[in-house]
Amino acid sequence: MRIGYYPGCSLLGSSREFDESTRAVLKALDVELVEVPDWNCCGASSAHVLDHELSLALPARIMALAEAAGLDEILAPCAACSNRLLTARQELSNHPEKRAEIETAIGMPYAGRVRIVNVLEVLDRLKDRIAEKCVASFQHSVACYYGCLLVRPPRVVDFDRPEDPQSLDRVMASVGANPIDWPFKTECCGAAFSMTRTDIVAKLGAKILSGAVKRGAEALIVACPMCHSNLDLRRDAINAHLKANGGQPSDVPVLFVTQVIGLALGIDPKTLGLQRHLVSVQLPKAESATAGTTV
Amino acid sequence: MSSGHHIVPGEATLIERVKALTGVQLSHCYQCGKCAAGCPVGDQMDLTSSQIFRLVQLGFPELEEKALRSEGIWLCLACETCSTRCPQEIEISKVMDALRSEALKRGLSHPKSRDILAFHRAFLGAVKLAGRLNEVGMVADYKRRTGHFLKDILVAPRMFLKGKLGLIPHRIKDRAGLRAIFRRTLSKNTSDRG
Amino acid sequence: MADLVSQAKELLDSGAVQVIIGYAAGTNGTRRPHVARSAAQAACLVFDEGCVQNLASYLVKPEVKRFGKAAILARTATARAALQLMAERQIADGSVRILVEAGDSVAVLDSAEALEAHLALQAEGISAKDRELLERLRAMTHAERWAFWQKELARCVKCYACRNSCPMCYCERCTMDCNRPQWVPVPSHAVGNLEYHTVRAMHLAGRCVECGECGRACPVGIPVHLMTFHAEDSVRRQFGSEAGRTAKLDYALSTFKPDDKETFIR
Amino acid sequence: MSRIGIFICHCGENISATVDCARVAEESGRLPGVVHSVDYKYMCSDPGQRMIQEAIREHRLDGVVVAACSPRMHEATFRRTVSEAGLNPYQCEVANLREHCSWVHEKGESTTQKAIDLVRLLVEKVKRNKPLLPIQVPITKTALVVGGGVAGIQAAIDIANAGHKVVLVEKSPSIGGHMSQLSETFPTLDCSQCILTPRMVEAAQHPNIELMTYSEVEKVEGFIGNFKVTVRKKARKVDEKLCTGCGLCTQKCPNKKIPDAFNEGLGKRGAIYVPFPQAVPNKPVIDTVNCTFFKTGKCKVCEKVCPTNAIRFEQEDSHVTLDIGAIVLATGFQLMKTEAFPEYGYGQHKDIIDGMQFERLASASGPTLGAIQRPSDGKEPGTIVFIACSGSRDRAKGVPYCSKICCMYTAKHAMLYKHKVHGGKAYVFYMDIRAAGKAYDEFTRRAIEEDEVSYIRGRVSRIYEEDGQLVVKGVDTLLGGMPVEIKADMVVLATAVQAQEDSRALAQTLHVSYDSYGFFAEAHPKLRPVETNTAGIFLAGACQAPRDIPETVAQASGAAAKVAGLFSKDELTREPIVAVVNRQAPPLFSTCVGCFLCQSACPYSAIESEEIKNRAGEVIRTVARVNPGLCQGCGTCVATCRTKAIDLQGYSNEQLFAEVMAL
Amino acid sequence: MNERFEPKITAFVCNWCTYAGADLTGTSRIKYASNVRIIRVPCTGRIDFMLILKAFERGSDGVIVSGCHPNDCHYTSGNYHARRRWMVFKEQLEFMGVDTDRITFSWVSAAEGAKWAELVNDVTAKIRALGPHEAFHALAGQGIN
Repeated sequence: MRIGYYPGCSLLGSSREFDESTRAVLKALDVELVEVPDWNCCGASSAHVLDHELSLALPARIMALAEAAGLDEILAPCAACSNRLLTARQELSNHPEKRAEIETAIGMPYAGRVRIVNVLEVLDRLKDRIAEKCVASFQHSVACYYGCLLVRPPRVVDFDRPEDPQSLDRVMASVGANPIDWPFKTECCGAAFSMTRTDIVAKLGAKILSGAVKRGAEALIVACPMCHSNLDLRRDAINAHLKANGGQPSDVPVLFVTQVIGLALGIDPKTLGLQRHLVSVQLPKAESATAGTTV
Repeated sequence: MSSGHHIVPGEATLIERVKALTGVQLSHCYQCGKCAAGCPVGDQMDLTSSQIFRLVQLGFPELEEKALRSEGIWLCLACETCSTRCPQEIEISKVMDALRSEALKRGLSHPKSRDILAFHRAFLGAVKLAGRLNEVGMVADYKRRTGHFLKDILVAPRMFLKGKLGLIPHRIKDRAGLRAIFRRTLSKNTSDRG
Repeated sequence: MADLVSQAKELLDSGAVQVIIGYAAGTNGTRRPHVARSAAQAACLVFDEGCVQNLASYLVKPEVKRFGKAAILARTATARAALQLMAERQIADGSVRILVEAGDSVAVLDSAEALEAHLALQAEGISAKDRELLERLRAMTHAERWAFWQKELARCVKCYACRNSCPMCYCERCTMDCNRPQWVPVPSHAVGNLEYHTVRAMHLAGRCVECGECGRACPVGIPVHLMTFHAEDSVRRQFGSEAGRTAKLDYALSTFKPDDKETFIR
Repeated sequence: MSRIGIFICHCGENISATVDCARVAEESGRLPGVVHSVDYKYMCSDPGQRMIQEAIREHRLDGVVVAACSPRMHEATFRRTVSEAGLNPYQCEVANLREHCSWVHEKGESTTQKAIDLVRLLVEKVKRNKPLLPIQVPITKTALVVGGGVAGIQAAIDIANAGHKVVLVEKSPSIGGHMSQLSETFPTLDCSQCILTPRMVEAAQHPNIELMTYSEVEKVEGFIGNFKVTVRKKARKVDEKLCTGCGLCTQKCPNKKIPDAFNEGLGKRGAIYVPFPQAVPNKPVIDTVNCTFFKTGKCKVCEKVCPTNAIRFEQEDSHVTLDIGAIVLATGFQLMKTEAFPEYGYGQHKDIIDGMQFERLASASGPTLGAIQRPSDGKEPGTIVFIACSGSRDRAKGVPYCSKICCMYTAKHAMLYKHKVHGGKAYVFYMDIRAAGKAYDEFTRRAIEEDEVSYIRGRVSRIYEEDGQLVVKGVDTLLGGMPVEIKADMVVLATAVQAQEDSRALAQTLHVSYDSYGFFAEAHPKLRPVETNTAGIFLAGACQAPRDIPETVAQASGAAAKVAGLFSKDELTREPIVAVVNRQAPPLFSTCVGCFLCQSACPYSAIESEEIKNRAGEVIRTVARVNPGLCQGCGTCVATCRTKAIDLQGYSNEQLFAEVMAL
Repeated sequence: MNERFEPKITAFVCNWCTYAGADLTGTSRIKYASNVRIIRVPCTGRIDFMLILKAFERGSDGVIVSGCHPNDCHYTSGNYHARRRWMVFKEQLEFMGVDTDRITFSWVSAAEGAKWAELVNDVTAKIRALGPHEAFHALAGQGIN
């Protein structure tokens, strides 16, 4: 299996472990990743705030490059990226006249052929292969946290169901984990406000974190760099908020879905970049895992 | 140049302009408030989405201005919770985007939006420069723009140790082409300022 | 076509059919219709380029029906006619074997389904010459077309050869013969001729299988087939349906779409 | 040679002011076949009409043209006039000299000339008019009522009381419908069972009503006054005649774990069961899907305990064909399921229920005997939230319309809760309070003012479970869209009223039209609200649109009145303006060639095929035949027919041709 | 002396919409050209295209065919069938060189009394401008070949 790959900026920086683990896992599952040549930033959470056209043009360039490289499918692990790419893709296919404009803007042809897939879709496809290659089942209670951008807006992303999605839970179950039933799977974590309104991020993060811990989660599993940095990098702020509001600070780690799969496939933690988390990844012994599951 | 985006203020009411920009018809909003009810930052907003829409619906200039001056439009996280649940299928975050750019055009954006704007401009600035986002550069720029020099002073070093902060910006080859894209799209009156 | 005769004999001997409607050699290289009811009569059957006549009109003639199950040598138009006749309940599905060219033998199609499948692969049948003629006429001004047809129709003697040669004109009592009221005057007459040919075209709109038999049959050489071709084409263009493509009744003029063209109505 | 009489009316001065009536009369008098031509001040007056009748007798007229006002005004009048004089009414035509001539043109030659022309056209037409007899269609005076809810029961009783036979078909084992599930009814809070049960019994015991419960309409053929309806009687697996309804079998059935549909899944029932204690008929049915015997071949406890040996495991579905004159559709509605609400947990939370489930909780005969207990743990909810417009006025959920009854029953629910749970807190999220109806608004105000139910204007965005409670994230738009979060023990969704699952299928079986939501369409939104576009089929209740009980009952009586009206005569008389396929002498028999292109053109599927046989009974030819009962006389088939084999009485080819040739 | 040409207009109208609409024109006393002669049919679906040809043969210079607006047909779909027939008939006449400007198809509802007057006036003016339908009338004159 051969598939286009668009890591996106944060996978080069703050979330490089997502990149590392994705590459490692897909390699282990015999999937060849072809990086989109000379790819650019998709504009993520900023472009659309300031300029609509730009928020179309940046993704368009990426997809145009992929088409030129003969790719018909791009894996964009970053939920923010895949969401922006999908949004642009849909608007351009619905409005041919816009497509022409954008083609001139990016100075290259864009046919709108290439499909965008997120990491869960790919893993879901591979779950049989994962099951057979699984060497160390991940027996822990996990809170699958999807965030906003994977499942919303449904009319654009058309992936899983908008409330209480299931795909990540399925993937986790396939490696022996015990996904808990909890209500904040798609609650927003504050996304782009990580830098500007840390207070808000702390508040929202606190709700999500405590919600998961309360229901016995030993780890939060994410598939989005923004979710990860808000729940991992911003943990101090979150814990501070929890303390201030009579909640329990927590050191429950946040893992990327690919890291968990990696562990299950027996890839060593370093390759998966587990050491890069600010909240160190320590999990209770597997057998005690089931104990923690009862809500 | 881009369609729809260059409507001279005063030429049409805000509700008409929103329609032109996004294709969304705000008259469809019947003020059930479901958007505000589910909004993760609803309790932080000076004006919630449904109130903002109400202000726009009536088409009175002073009310439109009130909406554009609100902090609410800047607090919207574009998390799409509202549009996913809206019984009238209104694409709310699209409208918020439109209102923000209108606020910028008319120089009405809320003072508190300064940091947020600074962030977005720093972000795009960095992208315009290198083609990809270099977080360190971006953050530095953001600090310059906002003066929050001490912010994240605690997180940054740890991130660096964890190898999460690449100091050398990632440059793409066709930077000229990319700048061209910015030139051709970005509306003069928004992020080129400041 | 080597195997034709043996295949024909086989069909007759096996009792699969009682009569084969086909072609035989006529005088000086022409081909004439030939009805074979025995292996012996089948011996002189031919099926080649010369066999252009649409024999489908024989399928509905009582005197032919009397013989029993029939097989018929068919070009595309003939096959379309057979299918349209089934749609209009004039012949029953399965009651007729359609023999179509297949290499140097004939394939035997014995069901509407098989016929539909076969026709799906056949292009629509107007000859280049006729197409060119049509285009020329359409390019004319009203006045020119009026003049053209007036000149042509002035020769019409109302012999009804066009009507009788048409496989889709199977009514026992044609409107033309209807006298209460006498819609169209019996004698050849300027208005009458225009009316007759308009009626014929309108009655074939959505039903014409484009064989052009009427044109060939006209003793005074009026291109009468162009009128029905145009009518059929008008239906094809405006409603997307075509005569003789399915055995299900799909007659453009006895159905409608709420969003049919409305622009010409004020 | 015809003998036509012409009568020119001045209409006071309305016509004569611009038309020279005398000259019209004089010139028309010279037309071939015209033997009498006069003008007069008021043709529609008694003397005017008498003048026509005398002329008919005196001049032995065989055709009459009255030139007066629009035929749409007085055609009927003058046709009656001529028929009283012994002429066939359809031998009279009316030329429109007023609306189409004198009123719209100036006085002058051209106007008079036009009048003369109009008369001439109709003279030529009337010469070809044929005497026509009104079509008499016999009526089978038995009505079919489909659906045994309050609408069907009411319609059946009213028709039966008018002295006509009624067959009442209900698909479930008992009549009663949704109303029998309700606890109390707004705005009076009287017990639903108490007012409905007597009606159910009345229907069951009425000599003119035949109950067919546990049965479904499968096929409908024919037309007004003459329907043939096939009904499938589903096998009860119980002999209704022998069964005394003692209930022993239902008590002894070992399998009592089956969710009870009547109690909306909140209670359990056995595999052999009577839906509810007051069921009519009070005879059990075996639910073969869950019955141990039908699953494993063992058990048969019911058979053993039955004192009258009424159990019939081998019983099969049976079909009955009925001759029916009129049909009343009263198939009711269904509520949107809580599964349809992702944001409220896809119906997975036990304590988020719909309105009908609350009715069962509040009902004295319900699973909790009227105690408000939440399904999950039977605790009495101290805080309860009601959400109006759940799925209604929600185009994202495919229901942009208002369900009409929710505002009222939600207020009722909140009241019932407050009355039963003292000190309990009740919140109602609403968008608007729609309480238009007698004593309705007072009722909702009472909920707010006296029972202190907290009404919050705003929708609820999300409900999730936390610490055994339900967190309801709503908003108060009256407080400027301020988010409101309520920790509730139970939530009741007033889910949308929708058309029955199978309404479209049923509509197609009956050839009645339906709207885009599957509700049956009335013939006219204002003036014909209980009729359908299909003659002889009527509507009652929520199968047409969301309705409350009073409206439903009123409409049911309305439909019944229509049926009674139809049944008041032995035959129904229709204008003979219908199409006919001609007949000819053998061997032709008809000029119809049986191509049936006309069939798909007919808007009323009135064209059938008819086989013409010879003495030996062999089919000589198959031709079209127009069913005069169904044909409405549009003539589309006539213009489609190539051989002119079909013609339209009253507007025949000969008549129209003659008119045109007289131009 | 040149007298103004008064065209002969024949109108085939359905009983339920246009005929009633024309009645309304009358009751509203709206004046219009007296050139039109109305032939009443139950539905536009009933109108045989031959009637239109015959009207021309009988010296009409213009023909109006009018019925119920789509969805308003008293017989639910007669007008839809008529509309299709007209689409083909019009194209056929054009192919034969007949001047189809002389046929006007329209929808006039029972409420559109004013529209009816307007329609008749427009058509009358238009046909007056076109002049007598010589081409066709000439044929009628020719008699038997």
